Amino acid sequence: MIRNSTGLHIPEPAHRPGEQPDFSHITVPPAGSVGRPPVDVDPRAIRDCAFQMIRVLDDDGKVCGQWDPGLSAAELVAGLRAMMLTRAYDTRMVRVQRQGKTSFYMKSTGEEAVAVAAAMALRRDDMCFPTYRQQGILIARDWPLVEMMNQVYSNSRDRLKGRQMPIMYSSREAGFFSISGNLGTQYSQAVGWAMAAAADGNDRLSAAWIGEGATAEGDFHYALTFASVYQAPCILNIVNNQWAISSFSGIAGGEVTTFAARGLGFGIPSLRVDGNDFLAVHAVTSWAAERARSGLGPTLIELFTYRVEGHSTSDDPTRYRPASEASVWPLGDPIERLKQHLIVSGHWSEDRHEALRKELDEEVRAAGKLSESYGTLKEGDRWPAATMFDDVYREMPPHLRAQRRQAGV
Amino acid sequence: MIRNSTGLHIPEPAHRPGEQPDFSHITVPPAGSVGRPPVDVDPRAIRDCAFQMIRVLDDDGKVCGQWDPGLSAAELVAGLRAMMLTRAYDTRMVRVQRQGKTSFYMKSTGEEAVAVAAAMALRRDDMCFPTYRQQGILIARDWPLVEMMNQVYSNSRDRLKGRQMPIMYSSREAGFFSISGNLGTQYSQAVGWAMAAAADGNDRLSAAWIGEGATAEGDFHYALTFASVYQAPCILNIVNNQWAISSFSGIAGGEVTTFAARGLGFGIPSLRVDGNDFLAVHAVTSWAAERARSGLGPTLIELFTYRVEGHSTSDDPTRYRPASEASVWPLGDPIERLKQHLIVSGHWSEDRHEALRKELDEEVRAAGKLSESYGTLKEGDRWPAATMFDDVYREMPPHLRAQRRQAGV
Amino acid sequence: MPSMSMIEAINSAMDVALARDPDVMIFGQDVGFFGGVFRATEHLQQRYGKQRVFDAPISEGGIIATAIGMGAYGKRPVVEIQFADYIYPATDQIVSEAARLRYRTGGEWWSPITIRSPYGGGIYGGQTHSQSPEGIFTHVAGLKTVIPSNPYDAKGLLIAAIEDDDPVLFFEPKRLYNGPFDGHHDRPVQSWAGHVDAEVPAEHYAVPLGKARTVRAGDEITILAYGTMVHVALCAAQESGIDADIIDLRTLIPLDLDAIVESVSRTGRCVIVHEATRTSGFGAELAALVQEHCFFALEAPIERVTGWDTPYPHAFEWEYFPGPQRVGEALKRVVSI
Amino acid sequence: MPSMSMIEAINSAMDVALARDPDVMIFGQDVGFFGGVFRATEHLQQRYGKQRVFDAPISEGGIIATAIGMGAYGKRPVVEIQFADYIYPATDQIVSEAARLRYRTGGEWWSPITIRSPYGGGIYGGQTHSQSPEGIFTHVAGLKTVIPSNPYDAKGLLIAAIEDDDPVLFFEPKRLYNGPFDGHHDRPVQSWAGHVDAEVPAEHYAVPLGKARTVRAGDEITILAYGTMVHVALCAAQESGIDADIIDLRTLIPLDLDAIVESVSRTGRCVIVHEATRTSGFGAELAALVQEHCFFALEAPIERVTGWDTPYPHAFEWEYFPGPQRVGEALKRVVSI
Ligand SMILES: Cc1ncc(C[n+]2csc(CCOP(=O)(O)OP(=O)(O)O)c2C)c(N)n1
Ligand SMILES: Cc1ncc(C[n+]2csc(CCOP(=O)(O)OP(=O)(O)O)c2C)c(N)n1
Ligand SMILES: [Mg+2]
Ligand SMILES: [Mg+2]
Repeated sequence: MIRNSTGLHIPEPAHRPGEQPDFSHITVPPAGSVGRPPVDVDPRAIRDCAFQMIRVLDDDGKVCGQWDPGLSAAELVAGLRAMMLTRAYDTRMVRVQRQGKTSFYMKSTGEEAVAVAAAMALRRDDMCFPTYRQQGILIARDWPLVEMMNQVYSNSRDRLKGRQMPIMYSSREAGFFSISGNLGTQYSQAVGWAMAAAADGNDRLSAAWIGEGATAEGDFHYALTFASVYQAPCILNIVNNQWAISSFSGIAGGEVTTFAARGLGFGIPSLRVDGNDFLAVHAVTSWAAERARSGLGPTLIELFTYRVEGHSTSDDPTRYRPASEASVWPLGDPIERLKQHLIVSGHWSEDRHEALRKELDEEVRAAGKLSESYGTLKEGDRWPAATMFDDVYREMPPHLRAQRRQAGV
Repeated sequence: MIRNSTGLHIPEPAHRPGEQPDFSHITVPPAGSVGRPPVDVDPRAIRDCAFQMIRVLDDDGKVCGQWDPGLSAAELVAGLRAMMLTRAYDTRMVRVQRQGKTSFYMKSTGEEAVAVAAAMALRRDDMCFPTYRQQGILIARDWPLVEMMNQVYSNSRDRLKGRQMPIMYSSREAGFFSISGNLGTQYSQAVGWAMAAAADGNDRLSAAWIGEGATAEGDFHYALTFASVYQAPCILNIVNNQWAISSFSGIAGGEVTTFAARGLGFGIPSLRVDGNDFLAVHAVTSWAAERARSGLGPTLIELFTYRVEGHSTSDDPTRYRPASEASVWPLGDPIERLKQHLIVSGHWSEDRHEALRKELDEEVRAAGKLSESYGTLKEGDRWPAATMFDDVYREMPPHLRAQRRQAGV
Repeated sequence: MPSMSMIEAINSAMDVALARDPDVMIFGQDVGFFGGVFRATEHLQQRYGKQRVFDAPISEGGIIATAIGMGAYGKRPVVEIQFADYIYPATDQIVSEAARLRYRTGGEWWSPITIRSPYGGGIYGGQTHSQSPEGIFTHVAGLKTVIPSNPYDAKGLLIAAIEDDDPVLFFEPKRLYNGPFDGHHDRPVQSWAGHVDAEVPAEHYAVPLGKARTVRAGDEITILAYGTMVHVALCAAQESGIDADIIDLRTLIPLDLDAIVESVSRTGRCVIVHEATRTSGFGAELAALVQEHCFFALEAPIERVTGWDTPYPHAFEWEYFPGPQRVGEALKRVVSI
Repeated sequence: MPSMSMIEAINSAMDVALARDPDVMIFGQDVGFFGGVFRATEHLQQRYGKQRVFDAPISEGGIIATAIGMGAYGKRPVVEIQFADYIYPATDQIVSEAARLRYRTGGEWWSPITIRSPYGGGIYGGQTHSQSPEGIFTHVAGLKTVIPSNPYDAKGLLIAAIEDDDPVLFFEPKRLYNGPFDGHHDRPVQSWAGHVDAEVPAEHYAVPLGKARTVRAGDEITILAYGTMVHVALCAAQESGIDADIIDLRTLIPLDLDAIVESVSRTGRCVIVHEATRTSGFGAELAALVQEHCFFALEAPIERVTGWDTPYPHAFEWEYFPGPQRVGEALKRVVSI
């Protein structure tokens, strides 16, 4: 409990640039310490889960406790591959942005498990409503890298016709709803999608992601309210990566409680999970999916993770947090942790890892070359300028036809 | 836990017109069953309070348990008087609305304790941000009835210059913030007021009220978020009177949890109280006020009560709920309960009660006559029409001066 | 042909839509069991079941957001915002999402949603039950805005709006729900019974979006109006004895510019009437377009007769409302130039 | 006199306001320790303390709501909406509350708040970092809308806005933060250094709201512009060789109608330029007013050169942006009639 001794309380992070980074205020419970309730548990019986942390992998890469999702080695390697590919893709995209080939980019470094493990735990016909930091979903669903790059370059093959800023992907085919630049709006839309699926009586579900920062938007509240009232079959993920641009999670309300706790007020089962633990993320997502498909309603999941890089290519995080913060983050790196697990369980080796890394780099490079051949933001082909008047409406109304004429395009 | 066996779950109230009203699903714990924690309790230690119900008066009118606010007989009689005056006022105002003397009215019947007991537990320099159903605050603060009526009549003495619909009172002097027709907006504003007070380092607080229905608005979420982040000195009241026009509280999310529980996700101490129990409302408000003044931050209070009358004079509740619902409401009537308590404790009698009722009716009648002498909506004096152009801005800009000229008023 | 009030016609439109298309879903505050505070959805839940017609939380933002999500799934949601004054909490979802979804996805997703909402004054609703916010939405590319003035159009336009694959704001002049209203608030209320535009087919039909209708042919001056103001304009023309060509726009976006230009080119004079505040109201766009397209035909400045640039004041609503007298005076002024 | 960029001038305005008035409080997303994503509030938290300059949750509605509450208490809040595109979640609090509080309480309460927000395109921000939503707010009685075009005005107008007791929307043309921009995006970026309007006093001064400024005197045609478009208009006039009278409106509401009427009455021709979508943009209001007040002086239809009625497309922003060529062509068309 906080006492406003000197006026208004303004939350402050534990450390600022120039200071020694210190995460000792973060409690990391041992892997396996949280039990796995049956999916039809009374939500009231598991309120504590919102304050604990579900972890499967311990520091030695061993699997602990009831939340082991029981994945095969092949599945785990597929997960590792998708996370590594996501990271390789991010790395290249930042490079091309720095080269001026596009305007903007956002990495998901350190948060790959959040997207990849969830996507693997869902069915392909479940609909994802992501934010801009879950590119891993598309990659886990084998959506072609070149399609993603075409969007980033706004080139002639960009399915979004050059209209969206980079990384605002959309793919109906991959069950990946159009990313919005407006924070939070997808969260409540996802609940509507789930309500429609329920009304149709089928067992599809929707999954939505939101940053801990954006939980302060009204849409977060709408989502929880509607999900609770109509018991919509949806999974509401909160990606708590500790930062919202320059604001630490305390500015979003994370100082005095957890983000998982937000679900308690709506009677929604709410789990808090180690977001850098591929197995744990997979397990809780599966649990939530089973609930949704069984007609048991929504689940809220807080994924506790860390934004390793700057917010975007426009950001310089050393202005507001110690540069070395990432290195002391207590939950490690999701790729390293899954790799270690695969190695200690005898399914992987440093050599195979290195070989895969190179292969993926090459895959990204090849896709990049192909995509660049279709144009980049400032060079090469793009959609004809006249198309900028299309798709405002299903049919172009007279005033837009007139404007297209005036534009002379 | 609810299973969507046949598609989308749509909450339904326990009974509809033509059915026997039945409140057996509502658990009413015995008075005195909830302990009173110290004001500096760790909010985490009292999460259960959000699911219990603080009650002081038992069915026999006796005081039970730790939440007895220890009020003097004089204070209790003052509370009874204010509640009775509120009811008498409401009765007359509906009558004059039916006579066509104004356009609209809203009663607070059965919910008088929510407003009156809270107002009496606060300081006069605390700022209230009410909804349209807390007229009892003004009455408890001795704001003249005739001022209130002038507003309802939009007459020549209406301090709001005929601009607001009836019952949208405003009184800076009485610490009663302007009521908005837009639900919920006052709730988040109240937090801003409290933040300002905290920044000034003084010990004033703000108190806000919202209906359970309106908790679904974004402003509710903004209020809890900002109150939690900045630990603002405010009291956030949710008046759960079971209905929002024709929608029962399940449509607002009350089917699977309580409204007090909403605060848990923000680490805000959250209490649920029998809203028809004057003593209980007074006690929890005092507790919350002490917290706020001590720099301990916000408190959320769910006031469990019942909307005895129609939503407003435009509503006919028999279309959506059994007419006899009110008579079986398990928490009784706040005025009757306080009266009974005063009688059993030897400070009151049926005769004094009846005498007071008559006196208050007379007071209301006299105020009504006076106010009507200043005009009613459709007859008598009102503000000059030209004043409708005032106060849009502090100084009238040229375009409004021109429009006033055009209006020829 | 049955005679229907405007509220009955609106109810009938939704009834028809629910019956024809299993993807139509209707929700909003109090629209389920109760049938809506204005009774627009009366009996629909009873007829089509709770899963297709249901109550929503008091959360305009959530209502539009979930409607967009349902639309993305493949449903065709029709939602009610209880009063147009309460649409603002949903602005972001309407403006940033529904309006732009088709564009930003290159046509991969869209929002086939209809947002119904009673608008306008004249019922002593004060500043929060009287607003006409249509102008704001006409500024947003990707939205359509429709406002009927009579039962026949209300049903046909609402069906067209529901069947339209773009997001449509359907503002209903609440003062016309139960009868035509010419602005003479002190005269006895009229009923739609017997009115020619109240003959409404029980079955399905559509009035196409984007087509205006001449409600009175005349040569002296053009009046552009929509919703309640169509009736006020008719009354003003009659009372002033001025031979006005009165165009009921019916759809603001897309606008039937041809009909406007044809008329003003002929009459050379134009008065625009709406109830919303004047500055940056849709009348501004109309005036801008008319002067642009009919400049050399115009013989007098275009006048706007509108609500004043103040909130809608409870006790002064008839001073605020642009009634037949104000319109008539404008007509006289403009024709005398 | 120091030379300041626009962002420095804006920072200086807040610095001065914080120093002079202890009731000024500044908050918004990332404005505290970090100093804002555009650095508008740099050093202010360090200088005035965390209680007066602080970060806010990502909740535009909550930011405006709490600002209104602080204003009711007696503070003078200045808040930042990180991009104007993100103002929509706060629409209800701005439109229904801040704008109407004084009116609905008969002057008992008011909202002395200033809402700063970067607006406009030209930075490849796509449809959610490029919008110009000013037109919407000019429709709402009770709000003031201010848009500076240079450092000197930015500081003086922002100080005036902060000191004003009405709610002011202060839209900052982000493309001008670090240098003037005439729309020639393919030419080297310019800096404010050496620009005559970049000489900004370090101390307090105010540029009054409601007063336009003639930035170029001319006789052939009037150009009405604000924000970035002032520079585009100047460039277009120069390049087309047309002797334009260019008025920088500076304040949209209250509008300096006298200055406009004076100019158009003299030139007889008018082109209006803004970056926002055309339909129902503020240009519509300007056109409506100009034809109303200068009808007999007008020799040609008023033209609007604006953003198209589409969202702002990422890869086509220069086709969308109303650059000097489009403005120049309009000037030529209008003077040749
Ligand atoms: C409605 C809205 N407000 C503000 C922004 C600007 N903005 C973009 S990202 C961001 C931070 C988001 O933080 P968080 O939700 O924690 O997600 P993260 O970036 O950490 O993944 C902000 C403030 C926006 N895009 N939309
Ligand atoms: C933003 C907004 N949406 C809708 C309404 C219409 N409306 C007025 S009162 C009401 C019901 C409110 O119910 P509740 O919050 O439970 O308060 P109660 O009337 O029970 O006191 C509704 C829907 C409104 N005034 N404002
Ligand atoms: Mg974050
Ligand atoms: Mg209620």
